[in-house]
Amino acid sequence: MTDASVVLDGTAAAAEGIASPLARIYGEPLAELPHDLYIPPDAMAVMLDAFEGPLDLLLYLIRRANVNVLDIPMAPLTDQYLVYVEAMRARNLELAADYLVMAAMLIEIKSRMLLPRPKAPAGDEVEDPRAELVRRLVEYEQMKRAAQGINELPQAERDFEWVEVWVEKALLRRLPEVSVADLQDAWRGILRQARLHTHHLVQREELSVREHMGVILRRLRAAGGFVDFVDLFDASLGAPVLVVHFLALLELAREHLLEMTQAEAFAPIYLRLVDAHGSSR
Amino acid sequence: MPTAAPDNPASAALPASPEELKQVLEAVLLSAREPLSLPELRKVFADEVATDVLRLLLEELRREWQGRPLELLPVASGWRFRTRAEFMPYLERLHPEKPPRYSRAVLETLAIIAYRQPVTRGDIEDIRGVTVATQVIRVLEERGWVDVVGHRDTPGRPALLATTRKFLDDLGLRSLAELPALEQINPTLDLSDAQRQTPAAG
Amino acid sequence: MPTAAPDNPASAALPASPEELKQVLEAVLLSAREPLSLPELRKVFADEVATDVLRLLLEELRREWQGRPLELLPVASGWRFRTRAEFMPYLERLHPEKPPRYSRAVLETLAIIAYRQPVTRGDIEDIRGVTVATQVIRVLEERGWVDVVGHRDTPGRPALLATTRKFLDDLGLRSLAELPALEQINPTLDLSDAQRQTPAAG
Repeated sequence: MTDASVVLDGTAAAAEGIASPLARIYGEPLAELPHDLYIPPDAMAVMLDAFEGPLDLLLYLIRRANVNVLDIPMAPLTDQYLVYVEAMRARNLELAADYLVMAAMLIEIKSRMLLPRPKAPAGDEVEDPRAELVRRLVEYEQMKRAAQGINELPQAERDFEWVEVWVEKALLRRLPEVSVADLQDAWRGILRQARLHTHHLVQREELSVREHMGVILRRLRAAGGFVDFVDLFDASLGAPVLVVHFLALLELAREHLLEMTQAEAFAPIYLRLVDAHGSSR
Repeated sequence: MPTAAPDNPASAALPASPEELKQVLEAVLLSAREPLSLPELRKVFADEVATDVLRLLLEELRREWQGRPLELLPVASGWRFRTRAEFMPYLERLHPEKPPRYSRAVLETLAIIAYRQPVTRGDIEDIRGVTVATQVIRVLEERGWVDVVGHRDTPGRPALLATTRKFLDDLGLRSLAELPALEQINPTLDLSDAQRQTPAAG
Repeated sequence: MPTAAPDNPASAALPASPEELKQVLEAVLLSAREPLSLPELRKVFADEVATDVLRLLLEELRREWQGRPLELLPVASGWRFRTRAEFMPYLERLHPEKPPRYSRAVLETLAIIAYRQPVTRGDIEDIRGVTVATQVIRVLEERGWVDVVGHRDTPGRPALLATTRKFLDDLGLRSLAELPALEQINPTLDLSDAQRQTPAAG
């Protein structure tokens, strides 16, 4: 392929003021500039600014001319590229060094294409001077499209919101847990501090009695502070419970927490809360 | 732009049916970080739905969510969904916080009431050797572990405190007799053990 | 415990029926601040529900929410509810500030990191053919989509960048394998297609 046989578009020729035909595309002469080639000066500035770099610009030029990326016509491509770069410079766009580096690379490839190819040792393929450029263009284009693909995925905050319903922590009242061992530890602490080891040992039986003391007091309160002695005992609970219950009753009387009264012998015995009695005073 | 949703919020058509309006309300309320006021909710529909209609729809939505894991509530600054209380323990498992502990004063007071009941506050103070703050006893009463079972017939008629059925239930005891007998506690505690019981533990 | 709301997490009973299990899942997933993984969800049930059962229930829940304003979906770090895209225009009315829309530079950098990770800034510059502004990478780091996973053992020890789990979550992906497949680049494209690719469209 000769460079002259394929022209990317008419811009290069137009810029260089070359006479008709304006351009040839795959050998066909092009008499007029295609409509899409006229770019108003302001739009040109915006457009040049929109390129993401020299590879992006090159891809644009190649794709627009519909040429094979694997067989790039280097001369027209280089010429056009330089026209765009010159336009950028003319419009005082801040021209990244990257564009100039690419320009140098294009010119180098173009000149290598013009030189006779060095003879390759038998059987070896000579590498095309454009190979590296093509590899980069293809990879960049792939990534450019991948970026579009990613942008099309539904994206948090842009296309949807995560759901996070309000949780009112105060609704959960966390209460301390207490184990029997905690109570035992607490009691040990009391003992150590007060040095009451010998005085405050409580017997297992006594504890049952103390529980029943509470039961009887609650019962009396519920009944308005006054209860018939026999109503206090439920025979179905068995003798051991009845005994403990009775001991609790005696203990309450001894501690002056209740009074037992009997009007006469064999008359019903009544139990009365001392504080109920007190309050009636 | 290839997204399904229109780019411009202004282009969101007003939903036609009450069902669609409710769906939008649901989406907005479920994803809001803050309660949404009625004016804010009107904004969602470009002010084209009357406040009365919104209020009606919100009440309907609220009823529809009854029996479900969230509840829709009107609060001071607007409407918001909230996770129902009964699901809190499950949420809690995801981010367990250190369980709170009762102070040493509370634990010792509870131990004295448990082992020496019925006792007055004065009895507890005698045993502990320090004044017992009202707060300490209130904590135990509010927990439902301790209540007043009577009054001692002494000057001031002090209240007699005892442990309750709930106390036994919560500690997994059938009766007070199942509390560890105190005679099993070695009165001559060795030093290392005593140190473990220092106030730092309280 | 007689209270409606158990006092302590330990006392939350294991729900008996699949319906109750799903209610708990719903409550937990709707109120979670991030996607919940299967091990986390198992923790919610004190590890007493098998992973297979959970997976089944999650799929059921997902189906039950079809046609409603939210969707339940599995992403990289677990399961989470999100609003459906069609409701976004309404949500946007409440938040007039524009959601992030990224420049081509940011998107191309993101694509290169996503598809070629781990890469250095130099690698990205080689592929794009331009210098990559620090700002571009910072935008991605601040969004939590990209972070430094190491350093290449070459002069200057450049940072190696990779995408994060949040990147996958925010794009509704379970793994990098779910990213759109890279297109095979046709050597020649027809002109109409080429025009669609002009920078003016970007």
